[in-house]
Amino acid sequence: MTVEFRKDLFADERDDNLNEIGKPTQRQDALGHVTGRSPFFDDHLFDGLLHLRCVRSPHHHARIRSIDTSRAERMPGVVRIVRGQDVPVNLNTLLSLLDFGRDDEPLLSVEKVAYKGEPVAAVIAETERQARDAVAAVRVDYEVLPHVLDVEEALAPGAPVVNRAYPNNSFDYHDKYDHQKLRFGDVEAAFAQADEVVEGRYQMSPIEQAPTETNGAIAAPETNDRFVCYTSTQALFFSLGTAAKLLNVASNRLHFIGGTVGGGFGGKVDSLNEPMAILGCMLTGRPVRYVFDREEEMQVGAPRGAERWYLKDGVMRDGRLVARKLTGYFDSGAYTRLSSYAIVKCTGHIPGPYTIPNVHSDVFCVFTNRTPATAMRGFGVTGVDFAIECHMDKVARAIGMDPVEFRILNAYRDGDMKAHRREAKNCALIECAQVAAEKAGWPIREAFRQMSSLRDGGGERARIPHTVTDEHGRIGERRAGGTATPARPAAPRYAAMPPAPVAATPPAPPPSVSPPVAPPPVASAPVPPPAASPPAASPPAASPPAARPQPAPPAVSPPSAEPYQPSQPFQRGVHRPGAGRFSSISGTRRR
Amino acid sequence: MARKPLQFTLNGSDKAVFVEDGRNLLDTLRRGVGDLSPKYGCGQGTCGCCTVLIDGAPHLSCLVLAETVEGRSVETAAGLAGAALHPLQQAFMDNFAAQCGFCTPGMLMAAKALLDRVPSPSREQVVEAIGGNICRCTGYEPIIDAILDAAGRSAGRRSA
Amino acid sequence: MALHRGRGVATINYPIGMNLGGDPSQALVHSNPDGKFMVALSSIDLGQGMKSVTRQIAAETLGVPVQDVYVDTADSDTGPHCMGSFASRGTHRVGNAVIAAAKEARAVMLEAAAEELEVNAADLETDGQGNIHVRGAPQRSITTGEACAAAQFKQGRTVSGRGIFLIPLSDVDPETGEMTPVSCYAHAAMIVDVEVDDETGEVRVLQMNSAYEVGRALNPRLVEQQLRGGAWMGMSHALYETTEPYYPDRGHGPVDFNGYLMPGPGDIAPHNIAILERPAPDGPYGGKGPGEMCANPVLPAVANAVFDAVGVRVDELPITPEKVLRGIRAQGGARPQRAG
Amino acid sequence: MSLNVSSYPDIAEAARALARDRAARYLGGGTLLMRAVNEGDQGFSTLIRAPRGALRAVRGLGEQVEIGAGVSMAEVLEDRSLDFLHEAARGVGGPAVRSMATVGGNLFAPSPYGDFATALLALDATVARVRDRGTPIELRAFLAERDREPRAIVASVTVRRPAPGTFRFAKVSRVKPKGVPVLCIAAHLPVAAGRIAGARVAYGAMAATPVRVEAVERTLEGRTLDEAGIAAAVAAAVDGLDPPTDAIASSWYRREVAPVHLKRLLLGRNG
Repeated sequence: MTVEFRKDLFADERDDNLNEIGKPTQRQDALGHVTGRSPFFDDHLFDGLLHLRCVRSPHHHARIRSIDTSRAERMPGVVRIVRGQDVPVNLNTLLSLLDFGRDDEPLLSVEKVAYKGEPVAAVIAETERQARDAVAAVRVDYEVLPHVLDVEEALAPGAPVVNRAYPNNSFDYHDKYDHQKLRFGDVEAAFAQADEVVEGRYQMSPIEQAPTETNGAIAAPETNDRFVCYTSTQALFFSLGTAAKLLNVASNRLHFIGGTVGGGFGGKVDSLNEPMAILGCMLTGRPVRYVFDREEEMQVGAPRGAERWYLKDGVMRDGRLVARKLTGYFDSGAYTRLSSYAIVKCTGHIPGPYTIPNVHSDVFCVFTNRTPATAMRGFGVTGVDFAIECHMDKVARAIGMDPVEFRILNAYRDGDMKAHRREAKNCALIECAQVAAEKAGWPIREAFRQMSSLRDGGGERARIPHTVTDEHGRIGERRAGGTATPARPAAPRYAAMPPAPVAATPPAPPPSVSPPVAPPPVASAPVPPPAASPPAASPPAASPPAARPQPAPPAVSPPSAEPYQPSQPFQRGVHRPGAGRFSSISGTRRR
Repeated sequence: MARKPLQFTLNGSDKAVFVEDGRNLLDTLRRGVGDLSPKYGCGQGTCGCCTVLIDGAPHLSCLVLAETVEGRSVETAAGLAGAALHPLQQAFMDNFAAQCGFCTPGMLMAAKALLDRVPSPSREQVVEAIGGNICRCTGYEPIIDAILDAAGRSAGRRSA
Repeated sequence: MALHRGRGVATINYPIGMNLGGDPSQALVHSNPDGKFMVALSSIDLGQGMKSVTRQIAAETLGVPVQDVYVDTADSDTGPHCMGSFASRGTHRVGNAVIAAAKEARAVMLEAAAEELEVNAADLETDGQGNIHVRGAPQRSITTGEACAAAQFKQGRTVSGRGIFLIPLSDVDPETGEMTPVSCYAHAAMIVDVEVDDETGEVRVLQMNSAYEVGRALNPRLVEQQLRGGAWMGMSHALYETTEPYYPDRGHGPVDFNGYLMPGPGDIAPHNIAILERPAPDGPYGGKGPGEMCANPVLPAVANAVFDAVGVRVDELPITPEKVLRGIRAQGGARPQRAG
Repeated sequence: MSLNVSSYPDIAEAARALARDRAARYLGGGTLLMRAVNEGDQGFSTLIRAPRGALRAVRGLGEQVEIGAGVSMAEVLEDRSLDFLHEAARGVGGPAVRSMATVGGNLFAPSPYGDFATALLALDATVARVRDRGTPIELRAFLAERDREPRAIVASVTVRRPAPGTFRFAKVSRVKPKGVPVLCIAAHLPVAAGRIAGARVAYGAMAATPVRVEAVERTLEGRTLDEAGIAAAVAAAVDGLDPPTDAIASSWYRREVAPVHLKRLLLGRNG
């Protein structure tokens, strides 16, 4: 067990003589931790504290015919039964704070349940035991519905509809597609010219964040008609805004206190406990505690969702990756939570830390009848990195190249163009590979020990290849600065769209021309840079940003009655004008 | 609901409290007498966050029926420090063995149970002693180092 | 029975912060009349060290000793808005907000000192030990406490500052995926050695050798905590963890820490870490955020090491003994990929 | 159902009270029952307590040793006369669980738990229940009816004291040092004139309760502990068994590796 600081690397980019930065200062919270006095949310005592427990679905998918709470209401210690009808705004999606996606999830379900463990009612009682006893006495009459648990089955025609807000069991991207696209160059042409093409399928399992402290909140009436909420949240204003929206109260009537949390790892963003505890507090006028037990934390609390990946790489015998194509399915479970955003982050990460001239990906956010997925350490990236790095190993072996040298050869460098069309800066992958190999005694050849993130990037590698058009030539239209009007005139998001170094208007060179598959030249790699590229008709890659055309907003697609077809333009997206970002922070209904 | 009076010693001082039937020791310590240092991590006996010493032996307070500690001595992390920190507490700080800090009180008590019995444990004995305590942050290594470090300091003190 | 050793590598990068931007964080800094500072945040410390790293950032920027600063996290009445502690955004986003707030407070403190010393504030500098003196003339000096007291009681100035850090929200092109994701990336390379039992499929991690590039290590011990614990979690994800052992079948899901498997203190492997620091141009003092990326390279590195050991590709996580054993059976025995 | 706790002056009265009330459970070490209480188990409404003192004795009876049901795993580990059971006792939880978990309680532990009961099974244990005034029954019979009649109070367990080196125990678990078993194996292998005579082999986590595996025992009879001698036993390792699938391992995996671990145990190559 050793830790060494390689101060010799990138030394000229650092001033190592600061007063406090870089010092091994003791943690501000260490003394509280070792004396057991750090104030976690549950370390606040209230007289007359009530305890809330939820009645949960035993089925993957079912319609709620009726809920009989009469016996539970009469049980000792029971103060209040809470139903979906008691929730002022009983429909939300976590990312409505970013105006991302449609409200699709109730706090307490009223009509149907879409996963095992979904809450349909809550009991508030004097003791936790009494709450558990009363929960056991609630009778729910369910009509069991067919369910779907596999992402690809969920996308097949005729699959049960999991989430009514998304009738195809897939999130709508840009109100237009049922997946997020990434298109860079022409992977098919590159595969045709590659020496080897390697394919693979990868499956990431659902993973529990498993903080030792479970999710929970305690809410209590405060003076001046306000409510204080002690919470385990990882995102105080996220939870405050979500509670304000669901409960339809002004945000400044809520006083959230947290900040000392027993681990989160992404599992404490969903803000399920806070609104429920505050609602209980509103309904009873007393302090209410709503804490997941460990079983709830593991099976009802949202995990990192499963992901399925299909990868296809084209590679030359000298080790240069020339194309990478990915299709990904994120298992979002029954509701959206954060998977939809994870996919955008994932798309910005593809194809991993490598410079590949042709990249193509379609990533789907799929709804299935399982526990909704949420964030976890490595959000949106852990799964695809597992797929990419296992695949890198297979590709290296397929061409008989050392896996470390293979990675160094293809690593992105300062000045390279990434698939999302932004220049790579501040790179350090090559140096990490070199140092790790050195530590492990993994021999790599001198040429690869000499490579650097700071050298041999940019130039040809900074070029944006001509990108093949999708169905209906949509990209071509856009490049032509077409006449399409914004799909979302009111949306402020396009205003933030920076000048984009996208390929310019001229028609594509014929597929026979080499540029689409031009591999990234690497000075120390035994390959000459591709001759005579870019061709006359190719994009003015090096032109200054000012010269680059603004992309027009996406075209509005004509409605279509076609049945569901993956990677066909998505026709059923609903446009919701006037939804201001962060509007839910004010706690007012957005629609 | 039936309630029973309960008297026991907590970190050396007498406590008297009423507990309802079925109440476990963890709840009684936290909500009954206000010692918040033992933590609820599972209520199943699988995480160790609620570890306390009863008559010197490590117990999971979530699995102890409160009334069974009548007249007995209970020690928690809140009672570890006197005028100065306990060597274990100091070693946990010096070795950066706490991150979120939620498992720390239970870890400290599991470690104290070991050092009270085996002042100079082997690494294997330390691993065994914290085998029932889950830590999600540290990867355990700094905790093991801290306990061995604390044992070393105590040994130093004894020989001095 | 035979034990086979194998070695696998993975290299990764990791985007810092919510990747489309639009995720602001604010900070407020103010001093007591004796020059002791408070930083008010609504950001969360989940163990990653938010309170501690922002404390060092504030002290560095203010030019005072770290013990003159305390950070209060997460009271919505006093801490200004922050998106939260996720997506490795804490150090980067909140750190930058704290720098902005601390700069503003420092400027007022120096103006107050300048008035007391009857010099131009631009000629003053701090020594980081609680003193403010005229550049080049250390004897013309005033303590930060005296300066803040003068500001409060004589000059009627508030030694305080407000800070916000916001990367504007980026659009995403529906067709090409063109976007402006994040402003900086952390990097890592991981080499894992394993031993595989070809009769039981059991995999034991023997050692990990890694290099992590974290921008600037603002506090080396906190960085070490993240990397050590994170790599352990990566090993756990690779070999043990799942809420659905027979996914997509929902059956047999664990409900406690006995059924939800994670490596115990008896399963940990030596991990030799090298930390590289290439400062992020827009990071606080170059800091990035090591918290999330540290687990990622371990998963594929373990999978690749298992293949190297016995020639079995387990492309579905977690890599359980059962999956390894089924693979060995399917190919009629272990097929070590390297001699020895 | 709200919960009541009734305390009785002695174990016999507690047993009578338990027999009277189907909704009552006897509280021993608490590691199983208190978890059920915490989780709001609606299957019982009364906890019955009695002083454990009478149940905490360990008495040597010549070839046999009687262990009180109230003896904790920690107490087993501190008792040199029970050294042959130390490895099995160490397999139960962590130190905190071991200072609570009792010998009697382990007999009720559902699969995959019950390492200690597995060891007892291979030692021809008999179980004395309070209510039958100490008339012991075989542990196998006790386990067979356990889940139908969970309300017995066990007074003590009596086992053969194995000759030095004739008792072996192996626990296979994924998490160390504390882990739920994929399976565990206990083997008592008395040797007469260099040949195994009266072999006893039991598995834990290979069925709903710990089980003896006669097929293995028969094939070991009269054999020697070497590759050739144990081949037939290994071949019969899982005859007639249908192991459970749970979060730890699948039935398939348990069947596949049981013979491997049995072989290693018999050849002394485990751990």
